[in-house]
Amino acid sequence: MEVNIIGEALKFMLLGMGVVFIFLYIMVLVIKAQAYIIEKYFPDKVPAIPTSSIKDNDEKTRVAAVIAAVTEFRKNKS
Amino acid sequence: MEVNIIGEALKFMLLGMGVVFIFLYIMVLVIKAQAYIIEKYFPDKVPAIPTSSIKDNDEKTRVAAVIAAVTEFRKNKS
Amino acid sequence: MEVNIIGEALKFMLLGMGVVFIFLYIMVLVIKAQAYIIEKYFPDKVPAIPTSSIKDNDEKTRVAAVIAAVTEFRKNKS
Amino acid sequence: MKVKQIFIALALVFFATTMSLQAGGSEQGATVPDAPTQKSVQKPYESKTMSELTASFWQTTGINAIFDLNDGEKTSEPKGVAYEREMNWFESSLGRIMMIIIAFILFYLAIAKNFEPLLLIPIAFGGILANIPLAGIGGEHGMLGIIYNMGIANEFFPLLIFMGVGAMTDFGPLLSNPKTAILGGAAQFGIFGSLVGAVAIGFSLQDASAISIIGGADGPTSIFIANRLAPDMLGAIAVAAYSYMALVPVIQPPIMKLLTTVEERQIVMRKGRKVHRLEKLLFPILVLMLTIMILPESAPLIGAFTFGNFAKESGVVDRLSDTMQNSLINIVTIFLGLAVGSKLAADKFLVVETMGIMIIGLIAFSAGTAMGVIMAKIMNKFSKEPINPLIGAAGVSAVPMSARVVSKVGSDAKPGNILLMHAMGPNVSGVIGSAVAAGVLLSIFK
Amino acid sequence: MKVKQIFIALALVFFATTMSLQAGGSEQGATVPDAPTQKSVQKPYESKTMSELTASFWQTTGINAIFDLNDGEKTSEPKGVAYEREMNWFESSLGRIMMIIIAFILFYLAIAKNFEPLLLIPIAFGGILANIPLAGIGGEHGMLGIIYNMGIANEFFPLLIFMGVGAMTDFGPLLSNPKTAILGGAAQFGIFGSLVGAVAIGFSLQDASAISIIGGADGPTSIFIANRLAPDMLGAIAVAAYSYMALVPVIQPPIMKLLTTVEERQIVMRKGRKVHRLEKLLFPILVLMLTIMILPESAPLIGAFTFGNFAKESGVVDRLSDTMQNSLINIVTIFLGLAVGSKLAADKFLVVETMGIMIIGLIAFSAGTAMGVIMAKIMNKFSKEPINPLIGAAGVSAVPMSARVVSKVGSDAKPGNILLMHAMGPNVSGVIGSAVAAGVLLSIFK
Amino acid sequence: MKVKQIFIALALVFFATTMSLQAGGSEQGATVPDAPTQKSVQKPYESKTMSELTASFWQTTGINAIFDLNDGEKTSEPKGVAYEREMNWFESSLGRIMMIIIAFILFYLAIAKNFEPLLLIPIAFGGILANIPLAGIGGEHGMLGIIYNMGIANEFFPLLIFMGVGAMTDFGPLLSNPKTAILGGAAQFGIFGSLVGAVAIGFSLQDASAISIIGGADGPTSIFIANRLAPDMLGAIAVAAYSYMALVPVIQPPIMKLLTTVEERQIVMRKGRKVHRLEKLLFPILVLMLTIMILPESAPLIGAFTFGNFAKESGVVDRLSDTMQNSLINIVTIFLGLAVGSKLAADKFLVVETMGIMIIGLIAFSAGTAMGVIMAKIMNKFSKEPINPLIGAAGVSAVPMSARVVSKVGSDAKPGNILLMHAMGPNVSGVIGSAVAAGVLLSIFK
Ligand code: NA
Ligand code: NA
Ligand code: NA
Repeated sequence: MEVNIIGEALKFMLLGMGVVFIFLYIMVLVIKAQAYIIEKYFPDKVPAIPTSSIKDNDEKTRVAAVIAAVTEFRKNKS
Repeated sequence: MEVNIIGEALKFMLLGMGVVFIFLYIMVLVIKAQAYIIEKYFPDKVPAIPTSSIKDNDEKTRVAAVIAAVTEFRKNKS
Repeated sequence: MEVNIIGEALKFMLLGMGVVFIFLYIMVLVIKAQAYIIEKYFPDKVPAIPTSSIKDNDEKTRVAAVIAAVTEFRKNKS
Repeated sequence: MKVKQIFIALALVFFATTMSLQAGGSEQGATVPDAPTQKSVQKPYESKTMSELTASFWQTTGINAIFDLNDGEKTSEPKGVAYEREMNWFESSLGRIMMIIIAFILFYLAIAKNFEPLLLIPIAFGGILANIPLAGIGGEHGMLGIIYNMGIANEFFPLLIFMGVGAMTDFGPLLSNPKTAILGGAAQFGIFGSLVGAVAIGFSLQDASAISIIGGADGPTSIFIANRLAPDMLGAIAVAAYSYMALVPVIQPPIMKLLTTVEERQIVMRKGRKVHRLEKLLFPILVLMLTIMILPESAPLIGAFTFGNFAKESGVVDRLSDTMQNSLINIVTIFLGLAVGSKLAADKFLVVETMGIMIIGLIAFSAGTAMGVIMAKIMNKFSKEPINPLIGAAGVSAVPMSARVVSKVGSDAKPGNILLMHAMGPNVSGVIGSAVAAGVLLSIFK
Repeated sequence: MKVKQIFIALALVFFATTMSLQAGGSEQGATVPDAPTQKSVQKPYESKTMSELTASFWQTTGINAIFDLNDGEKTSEPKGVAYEREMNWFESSLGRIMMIIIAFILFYLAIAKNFEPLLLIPIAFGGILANIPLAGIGGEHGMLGIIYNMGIANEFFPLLIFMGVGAMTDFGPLLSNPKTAILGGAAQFGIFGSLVGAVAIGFSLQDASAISIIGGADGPTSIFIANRLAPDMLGAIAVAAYSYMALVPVIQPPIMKLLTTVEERQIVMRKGRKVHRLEKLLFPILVLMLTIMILPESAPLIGAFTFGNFAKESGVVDRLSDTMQNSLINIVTIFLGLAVGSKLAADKFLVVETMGIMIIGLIAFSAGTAMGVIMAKIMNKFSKEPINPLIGAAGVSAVPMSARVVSKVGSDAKPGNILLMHAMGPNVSGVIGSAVAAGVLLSIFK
Repeated sequence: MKVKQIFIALALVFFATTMSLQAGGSEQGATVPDAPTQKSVQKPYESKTMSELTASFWQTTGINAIFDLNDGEKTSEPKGVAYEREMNWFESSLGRIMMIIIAFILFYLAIAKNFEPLLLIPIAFGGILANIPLAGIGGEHGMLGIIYNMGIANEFFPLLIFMGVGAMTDFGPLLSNPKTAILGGAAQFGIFGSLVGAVAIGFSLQDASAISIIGGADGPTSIFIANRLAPDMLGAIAVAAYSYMALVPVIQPPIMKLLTTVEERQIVMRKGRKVHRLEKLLFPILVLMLTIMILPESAPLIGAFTFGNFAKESGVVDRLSDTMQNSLINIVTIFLGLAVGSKLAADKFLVVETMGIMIIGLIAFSAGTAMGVIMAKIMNKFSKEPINPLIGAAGVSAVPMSARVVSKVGSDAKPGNILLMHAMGPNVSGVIGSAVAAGVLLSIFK
């Protein structure tokens, strides 16, 4: 009986590792296909995703601007 | 029967638009009355709302101060 | 009967204030003991608490740095 | 290394102590007589050959579930298994694929066209999740079902959204020019006009009322009312409301242009009077008092809305007001969107009623826009101060999109003519107007 | 425009497919035999004339509800309709108006006087919402009832608040001058003294214990204990506790001045010793261990409190500690305030007991303040280092108001004499003292 | 002072009105016939002498509870009192102390060694709270029990964590070098290898499957699966998973060094190709579609994960994505940690199975690491581009610790050789791989 249950576990392993590898392998193929298609039809130029994130983040942007300004200011001083 | 149900719907419209207009019209009157009273009894001077919001927001205030400072600094530089 | 219930309440007071004082008194002793032990075995040098908080807080740190910089800048100007 | 030593020592102590001490105690602990068995009963696992195992795995793949038309899969219901029914072949296969494609279109509109992404992205993603075969994500124990029961079934999330929107709303423009509030009333014709339309095409009076609230152009209000009057159609109503709110920049401009002349669109409005801080502070309380007196049925909606606004205007609880405007409303928006999306399951969305709801919703939006513009034209005739009829369109609410659309159409007609602040008055009064209209409908069916 | 085309195409495909495919499937889908009917049953709507409709609308207005004294409206109960009872005429009319006026007074105190606005504004707004006729906002399915069941009925929100307060608390001043902890004990006389008072005026021992915890000057502790010992009085107890905490700047100074001479108030205290970082890290753990050994009944409160403090002092989970101190505690504060406010419904608040609770609460605060000051005077006599008796008043807790009040009274007596840090010791030990006292009361009635 | 006058006037009006008006009303209000009694029944309190009172207080102290071995204390169960059982003497005394010591060790690891403090501190603190005698904090009405029922028992919190992790994950490195995804598959051998081990030492197939998921090195996945397959062991499994994730810097390096030569560890990898923004946007959708087709059982996990990632990559809902990454995930982390900690109660953790779970978990981690490295060695043999075998170890997931460990071991072998980005590919694909493996296990026992 105990040999049997270990046999089952080994079968689970076969099935599980198989599915995991198949899934990830198809995923690799899909990534490559996607990269190929995108490179072909949307070469180089930045895609149509609007940068509306900036609207939400003006606080961050301002802080960044301030930091940049101060950095510059420090550089100029030294 | 179907004519009847449309009749009901038309009555609902009458009641609904009526209540909406009455509500908003009273609201307009109340806004005007309030504005009149406040202008009369609290003319110009800032009301008694404490600016304790500043306590909660010293972060913002500080950032604002920094931005102001840097702006000034940039102006002076150019 | 009413005298009795007040008697109970007074007993509660005795027990309650007693436990509160005992608890806080032991706490005071423990604080003193801890202070003595820590002073003896970890004198002066900063304990082994990593400053990983800085990682989480780089925003704050940056703002602080900016403020420091601007403060300095103002001082130098005046 | 120190850590390892601690670890090994710990393990040894643990092992020794537990083994020796539990020996006596564990049999006592293991049995709980006269109580629900604590150990969940596990199905006995029967041995399978490798090919049986593979075949049974194949049964649980999505490809099989979609292509096997007679698998008798059940719908997912947040109320529990007792409410489930068997799907027909269309719902369990092609329907799912159609709905996933619809979700992709919503993604496209949200990302490429920037139409209400904060709502469309969670809704559409929830729609995909709800259409996954076998996973039951929309069911009572699935993620979407849990969220649905947490905040949609009891109308809690719409009210929290309303609270956050209240904390974000500035009533200054309305207070500065109060008579524009009337335009927010006229646009509610969208609700009641489409109600007549809905009964005309065969909906019951109560269902028609629930559907027509889409004309209020206000997501939380729609969910709140649908939940009360026609919970079965909540999904389609919410999706229609949010979709049309997202499509405001597409739906409104043609109607606005049709009903106005170029000259009218070029009218420049005067700047309103300055508003005292105390007026802003008292206004939410006044609106709430009016609601209490005239229409308590609207009090949950207007109560949440004015609470948020009062918290903001009080100036002394900025911690709370900031939380309402940020982390709280963001969390609720994520949850609300996903849960509404769960109603995009093919078995719930692809029913004949949905088409009716989508059509009535579009009519409601258009009628509201039109009546707002017409009322503004009338007011312009009789008012001393010039009123640009375009701002009537903002009365449908859909805050702040429709005000932005008004401003855009206005500055297209006359560059530099910024109508945004003038349109905000009808816009926010449209929110109040919708809530009032909602209260009337609720009171009728009470 | 592309969007429109997509939209139209989509609608057509949708229409065609759904119509044709659902034809067969829908009748199967429509019936769910042997299961709760999915379609909620709608009341048949009877045709009404326009004047009947208007009359029936009038029945649902708030004006009618308030002026019609015999409308037999029911109370709203978060536990469900089975717990509702009919209101008397006072509760359903004049009582509501009185409570709304009380809410306005609380707004005034919060905004103009800046008394605890973070608590009073949500509580008072919740109070208004709970007194709206017909809307049932405080009931099981109303917004306030939902929140109440989510976090007050199970004591969850008070514990989360305690966690956040723990994460905000700096035990440095206490560790620096540990003997001031005794003052936080003396002030708990407010609890036990008022207990005697409460039984004297007729409350049962258990009710009196629940009421007297107001003397702990700690909102979460009060809610926690009231919920365990006298849930019916939770509303009045919580409102009393928070109101008096807000009124600390009004209540405490006269008592402090009465019991001290000008010379005593001018005493300058020495700066405490420097505290090692490790002490702050270990302190919450030590307090928790003491609690486990002496008084496990206090462990939920002190556990939550020390968890927050330990998270902060550990220095390695600032993400979590910041969240406890900000978004989490803010969200919970909003909810807790609203839910406590729901107990300001006239039918719950305007009962004879409330007056007793308010009076006992005031006595408790005063007695605690007085005993704290007296104990500080005694300690000052016997201590080598000078102790300003004012800091004893901070022992009631009400963190950090009472410490601020102490500092203000101190610097009034001698400008430049900043007692704030010295008062923080008794202040935070007062929190622990109240939790201990609460545990004793719970253990008595276990 | 004005406030006092208002206060006194208010009190008088209140007193007068309430007294006179309630006189008639209150008897009506006080009785609710035929309904659950609203007034909770209070036990009659019997008079006690002072020494009886002290003695009965002593019964409620923790010292007594721990030293009195036969007090028949019950366990705390979030499912309710029906599931409670009496503790044996070990569980109610020495066991508690052992668990508190274990919590201290976890604190030490978190604070001094900085091992996963965000998880270990809440878990360990929850562990202390769960071991407090008499307080029942882990029970249905205790703080930990409430949290447990809110989000662990229904798998909601793990999914929210996954959503937040998705919003934090950058799939760029994986997209840039896709074939490294295979390494994230090989490391799942840790799961299936330890499954065989677990059945070998006597666990049932279903229990063994639940335990072996620890090898996925992913906390939320472990909780999700344990809850489905073996809820009784959830506590030990979650604690083991998080502990070993924390111990990754201790467990992995020796195995990595054992299986690789110095030359292999010094291999420099080429920089991957640049990734188009659109690829990142579409990737989460593609993964979700694959999951739907192949393995719907994994859809809840992968759905939540890809939703977070898609929200981030869409770039139009930064409000929501920021909330997922900050306030939402922080709140859930606090709650999840505390609730998992509640399973560190001595009566649940100190059972014989726990030792087995800890051992199997360690084997799983080691086997996964080893197989990842071996697979990377094989790929290095056959690949044109050089592959440093160390990056295989990151395939176990434990994001981002194991990638950091890889980078550290790599730069130890060759200073300046930064493998972090190359290790992130296997690392994130390991998360997907674990979710897929989890789905396979679920589908087997469906
Ligand atoms: Na509207
Ligand atoms: Na106190
Ligand atoms: Na993994």
